[in-house]
Amino acid sequence: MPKKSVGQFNIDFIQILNEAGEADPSLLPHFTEKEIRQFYESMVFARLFDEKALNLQRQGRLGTYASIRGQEAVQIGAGLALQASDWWFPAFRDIGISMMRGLPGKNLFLYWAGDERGNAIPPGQNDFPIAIPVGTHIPHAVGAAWGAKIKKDPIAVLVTFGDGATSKGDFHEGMNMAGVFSLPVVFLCQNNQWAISVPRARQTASQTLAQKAIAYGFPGIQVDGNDIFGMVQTTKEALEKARRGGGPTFIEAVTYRMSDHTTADDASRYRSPEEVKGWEGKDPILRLKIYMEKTKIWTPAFEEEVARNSMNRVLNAVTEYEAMPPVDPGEIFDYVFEKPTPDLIEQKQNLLSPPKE
Amino acid sequence: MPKKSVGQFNIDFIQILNEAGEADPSLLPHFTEKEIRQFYESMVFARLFDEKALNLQRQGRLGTYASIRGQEAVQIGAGLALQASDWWFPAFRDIGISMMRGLPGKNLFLYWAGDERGNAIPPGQNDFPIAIPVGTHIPHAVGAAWGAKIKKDPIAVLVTFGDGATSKGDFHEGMNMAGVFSLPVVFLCQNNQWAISVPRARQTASQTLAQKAIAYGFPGIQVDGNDIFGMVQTTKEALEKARRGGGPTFIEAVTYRMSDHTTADDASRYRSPEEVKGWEGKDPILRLKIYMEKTKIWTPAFEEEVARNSMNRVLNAVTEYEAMPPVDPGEIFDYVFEKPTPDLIEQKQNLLSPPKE
Amino acid sequence: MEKLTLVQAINLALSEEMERDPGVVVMGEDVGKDGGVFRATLGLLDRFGGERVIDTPLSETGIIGAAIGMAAYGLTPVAEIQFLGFIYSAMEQIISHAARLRTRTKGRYHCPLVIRTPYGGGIHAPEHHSESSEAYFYHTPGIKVVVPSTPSDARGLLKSAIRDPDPVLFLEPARIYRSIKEEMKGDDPIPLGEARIARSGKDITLIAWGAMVHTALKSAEAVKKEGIEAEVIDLRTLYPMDTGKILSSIEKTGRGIVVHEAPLKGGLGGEIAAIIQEKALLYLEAPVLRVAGFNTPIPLPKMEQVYLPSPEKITAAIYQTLRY
Amino acid sequence: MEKLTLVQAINLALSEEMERDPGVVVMGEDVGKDGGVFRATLGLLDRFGGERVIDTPLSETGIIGAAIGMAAYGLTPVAEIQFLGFIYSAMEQIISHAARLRTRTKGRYHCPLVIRTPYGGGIHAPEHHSESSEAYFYHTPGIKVVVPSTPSDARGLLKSAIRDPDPVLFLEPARIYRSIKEEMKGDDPIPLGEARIARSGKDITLIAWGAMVHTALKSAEAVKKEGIEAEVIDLRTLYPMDTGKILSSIEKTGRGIVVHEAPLKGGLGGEIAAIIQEKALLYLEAPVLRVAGFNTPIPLPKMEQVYLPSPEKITAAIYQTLRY
Ligand SMILES: Cc1ncc(C[n+]2csc(CCOP(=O)(O)OP(=O)(O)O)c2C)c(N)n1
Ligand SMILES: Cc1ncc(C[n+]2csc(CCOP(=O)(O)OP(=O)(O)O)c2C)c(N)n1
Ligand SMILES: [Mg+2]
Ligand SMILES: [Mg+2]
Repeated sequence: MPKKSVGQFNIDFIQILNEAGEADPSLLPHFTEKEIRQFYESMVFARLFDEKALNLQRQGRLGTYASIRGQEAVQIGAGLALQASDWWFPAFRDIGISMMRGLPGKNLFLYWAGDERGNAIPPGQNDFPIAIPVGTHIPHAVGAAWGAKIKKDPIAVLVTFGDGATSKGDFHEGMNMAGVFSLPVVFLCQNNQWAISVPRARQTASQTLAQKAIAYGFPGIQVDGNDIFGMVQTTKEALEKARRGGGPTFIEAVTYRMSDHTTADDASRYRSPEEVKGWEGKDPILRLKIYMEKTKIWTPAFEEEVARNSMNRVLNAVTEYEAMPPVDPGEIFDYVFEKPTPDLIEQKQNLLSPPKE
Repeated sequence: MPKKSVGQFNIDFIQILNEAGEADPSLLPHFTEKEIRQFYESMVFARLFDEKALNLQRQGRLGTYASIRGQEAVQIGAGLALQASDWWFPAFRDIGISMMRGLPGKNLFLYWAGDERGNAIPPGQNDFPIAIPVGTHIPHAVGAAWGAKIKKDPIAVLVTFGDGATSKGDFHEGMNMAGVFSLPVVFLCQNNQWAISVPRARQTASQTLAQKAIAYGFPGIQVDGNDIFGMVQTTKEALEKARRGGGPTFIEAVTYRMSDHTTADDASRYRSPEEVKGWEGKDPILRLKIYMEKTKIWTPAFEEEVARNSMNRVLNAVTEYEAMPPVDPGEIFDYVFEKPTPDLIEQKQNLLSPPKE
Repeated sequence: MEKLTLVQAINLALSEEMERDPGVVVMGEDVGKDGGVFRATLGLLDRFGGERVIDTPLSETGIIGAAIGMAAYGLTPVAEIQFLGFIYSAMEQIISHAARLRTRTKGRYHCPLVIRTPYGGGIHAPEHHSESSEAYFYHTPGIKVVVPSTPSDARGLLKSAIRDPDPVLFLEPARIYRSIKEEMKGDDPIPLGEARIARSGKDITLIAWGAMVHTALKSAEAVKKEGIEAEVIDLRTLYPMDTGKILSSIEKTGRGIVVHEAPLKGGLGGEIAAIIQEKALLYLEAPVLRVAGFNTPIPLPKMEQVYLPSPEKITAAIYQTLRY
Repeated sequence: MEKLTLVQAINLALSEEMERDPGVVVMGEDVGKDGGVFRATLGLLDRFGGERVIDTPLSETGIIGAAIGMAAYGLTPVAEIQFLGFIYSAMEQIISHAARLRTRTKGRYHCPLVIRTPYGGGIHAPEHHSESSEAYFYHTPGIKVVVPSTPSDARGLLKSAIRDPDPVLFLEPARIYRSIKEEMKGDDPIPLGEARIARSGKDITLIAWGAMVHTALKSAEAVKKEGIEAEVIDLRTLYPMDTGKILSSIEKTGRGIVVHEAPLKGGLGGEIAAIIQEKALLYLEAPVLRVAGFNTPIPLPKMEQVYLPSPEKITAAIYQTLRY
């Protein structure tokens, strides 16, 4: 056998709901009308919340903020697919999933206002705080999945990250370990085409990101990330497989960052308005609305109710956020270790009651 | 197009000279008799040198040493494929290539005796010193290739490393950059099945290592690493492609570490004698010898000459090594910076002429 | 000449050095089209092209690792790490390779690499964007560490860093990127390893670098009203350190305070105090004090000003020292 | 009870803790079948099985990163890094995550992770195998740093490290892994943060940790012949540091020398000298000296003894201090 093939691999792309709001009947799972309304409402809420955050930032009521506009289907889809007992490890552009997981909106505002209390995930919510150093949370998710496997907990772990994160060594080392130990973890890459100013094609030469899973010996799949049906379904299947002991899956969700990278960024410096415009037509909310119209699930009254409810929730979160008492400076020392070390006790004391001169 | 294939990939395996010493005529390039004799002689020399090093270590005349036994075809093949103007970035188990590149044997002994002078590559030899932190030299090779591309030097860069190294983030980040910038670099993985006590199957879940290249958008190929013809040919083609501006290639050479990991290791603790025995039949030198016998290139006189010449070279290297004057302790300070900083000058002075008491 | 901010001065130095030496290559995340997230590399892509101003993937290990290879190959890479807090994944490349290449090869190779990175607090940035971990690098043999505190120094020191044949970590105090404007004082490189007396005084020596120089100067102004003349030393280069200037100031004042943003424990304040007591114990009228960050991670913006040294904290330490 | 070497004591502590708590998991390169390259984990795989004694891929970032996730999930991973010189690629995971998880989440999560790793010179090892970079970790908020110098201490301190709810870097002086045998003194954990007086004396205080404790003791024996009584403090825990014991010794002796293998510049000697002069200046009869590695990478075996502190170097520093 002088020259022979020793490996053949294929990468699939899934799209259930296309840009025109048409669903492929051969792939469409049975979603109830109620479920579909929930998809819609959750996406609208995420968008309104996001817009509010941008607004607060402009008014100086919030610090730097990273918008999720355009990525609502990925995030709501993944959020819906997760079960409460699953664990989730977020990147920094993930408020959609955060809110599906039950994180109070106030926490999100606090965090982006530079207040660590925002990272204090409520008890019972199995989520990690946001990872700012890109991709570094991927091994954590792998470790938690490993923990679940060792403890025989029938849960799955989800980790979300961007296209940029796939270039980091942490991605590689985490993916590789997940493969070797066949861990119950789903890697969900939100390929929003940009890592700040670096376009996807400059991030890696691989045709798809999904094919990166081939390097680790487990399945990779590409999904239309603006298709809520495809997102819910693919993520759900992957999580179920993980819970069943079927090992890891890598999902590349093809989507687009409609906004600047963060409020500190100006995307017009590096990308064309045409490109952005092109993606507007692929909007995840719009296409679901068209589908709902076609299938008579959408009504103006429903839209109005969704808008009203969502806005109320958003405004409540703002109120709660702005009603937070200021942080106690002494807290700086309180969570470094379970028991503060002598030097921390001394520094805290000096801060709170400086030695009299 | 609801579900479609967006990527198909294939990984080939190449073997020209099989275990029985038979060459595949459809793949065999034209090698002259002289070339084939050189292949043989170089491999024998590498093996003798390696045996001598192990010997010296046992006698306490050398420090910890990492044997290349079993990997001669990979190393001699790669060494032959390189041109003098190419650059090479070695791992720590690479004395075969080192010697093909012209590194004096004395240097190798010095290095493994714990003397940094062994790392002082002679001027004109475009090779880096050995990388001990596994895989960390891979980005260096990528950077040198990048330098060559920027300077428009028509050279290629080779980097060699083990199967274990493929798990490190440095491998990933280096491979990815090479793909993005289409750099003239060849990644040669010596898959010798073990990373100390960790078997290949435990290192990564991917079926082949070659398929890891798919993640970076450039070709990966698997070669029988004990087949000198296949090694020479594959490496040569990849380097030529790189020199021509064709971008990177990843080569997985399937071979076996016949020895303990290093002289500090005892492989019998973790692998079976049967496994080792099985690989003895695949020996790269043996199979070339059979081929040469069959094709009448081998004669007892040739064998004797090879043995004598090689042993002389080895013994000369030992003599040169043992004749080296001791290192001057002052040198510790001489190469930290081009010009020593004041603290280094002070420390050197204190060492060489300590303040009188 | 027009007045420049610190970040503009860096931009100027980069373009001047790229002009001077075609081997100088700028690389990093978003340094090209975007001109860097702080605009330090603005305009360089247009001027010098994509082969010398390289937008890289998100890959700190890869950036530094590849830069080492480039440097050994004969180029002079100036690699940007977007924030000091993201350099840690490249520590192995820095500690085990960049800083050792010359030593390991007995001089056959060397590594003329500059790593530029914004550092320090006070910019209301998200987590991990306000680190001051200069002590890690000071402790690392084989790399120089430079921190400018004025636009002119930024330009002159960066030029020296780029011309230096060995690796240099060039820390840019993000907090004062735009807060000071200054006319450039000549366009010569400023030698590495020489501290600057930012303010003369006879009563106490304040030793600082980066943004803290300005904090120390404010405190010096404050105590001046009480007739106390504080000398302020701007170290400019942390390694090699200009201990000569530190010691002669201490010999004059008999009192010293080191100010830094990094956590107190294991910060450079300890090193400097140790050097002072070793070489000038008999001159000391009081212990050398350290005004530094707490032994905690730097908090998020809401609390960072509590954490960071302030003129008030320095002033309190001055009085404590004078009353000793 | 049978006498044990330091590495055997570590093995014992690991097995005792794994027995006590089914959540303790040992992971790293070659820790399973091979029992670790120094045999610290010998027999654990057979006894506790492959789910709790895990041979990992060659992946330091992955090992520490996954261990963080496991720890947050409720296990107690004891991760081995094969040599301290290979930990640097995991620095981001350690600095930005392990050490901050509790702070970042206001206590919602914490990270009961132990990182064990052999460190230090004197073992004739290849490049990068003889590092002493404890100062990087001392400077890092949120992680404790422990270094035993005797078999009994190794066992007792490792037990405490494993039971500690926060991350601990446990540095094992490879040079004395097998050179001392000792009967175990009870099987209780030894609290972190408490130094040990390894030898009492009234004339000068030598402060050391790890293998250097024994080097300091040798020097103390040497000067005893001249009637000099040196006190030797074995810090045992570097962070949190037992400054109380250091200061009361200095108040007694008036003289101090810190001994460490790491490069002088930016090493912990500076920190300790700074603390002493700050808190006990008026007791000091002479400057606190530092006997340390040079400001260079530690050389390969042929030269490492020139680089490392020796009894002779310490003795010379003792005389220098006494004659001050
Ligand atoms: C390790 C690291 N390097 C650099 C940065 C600065 N940075 C923040 S986000 C970002 C781009 C991330 O791109 P991607 O992963 O695609 O996520 P996206 O922003 O598109 O959601 C960069 C470079 C960082 N946070 N962490
Ligand atoms: C970063 C790093 N981690 C761990 C080690 C210790 N170590 C030395 S060689 C080795 C295994 C290397 O395996 P592989 O890459 O397959 O090379 P081989 O030894 O088989 O040639 C290990 C774990 C190291 N040198 N560097
Ligand atoms: Mg992105
Ligand atoms: Mg191997």
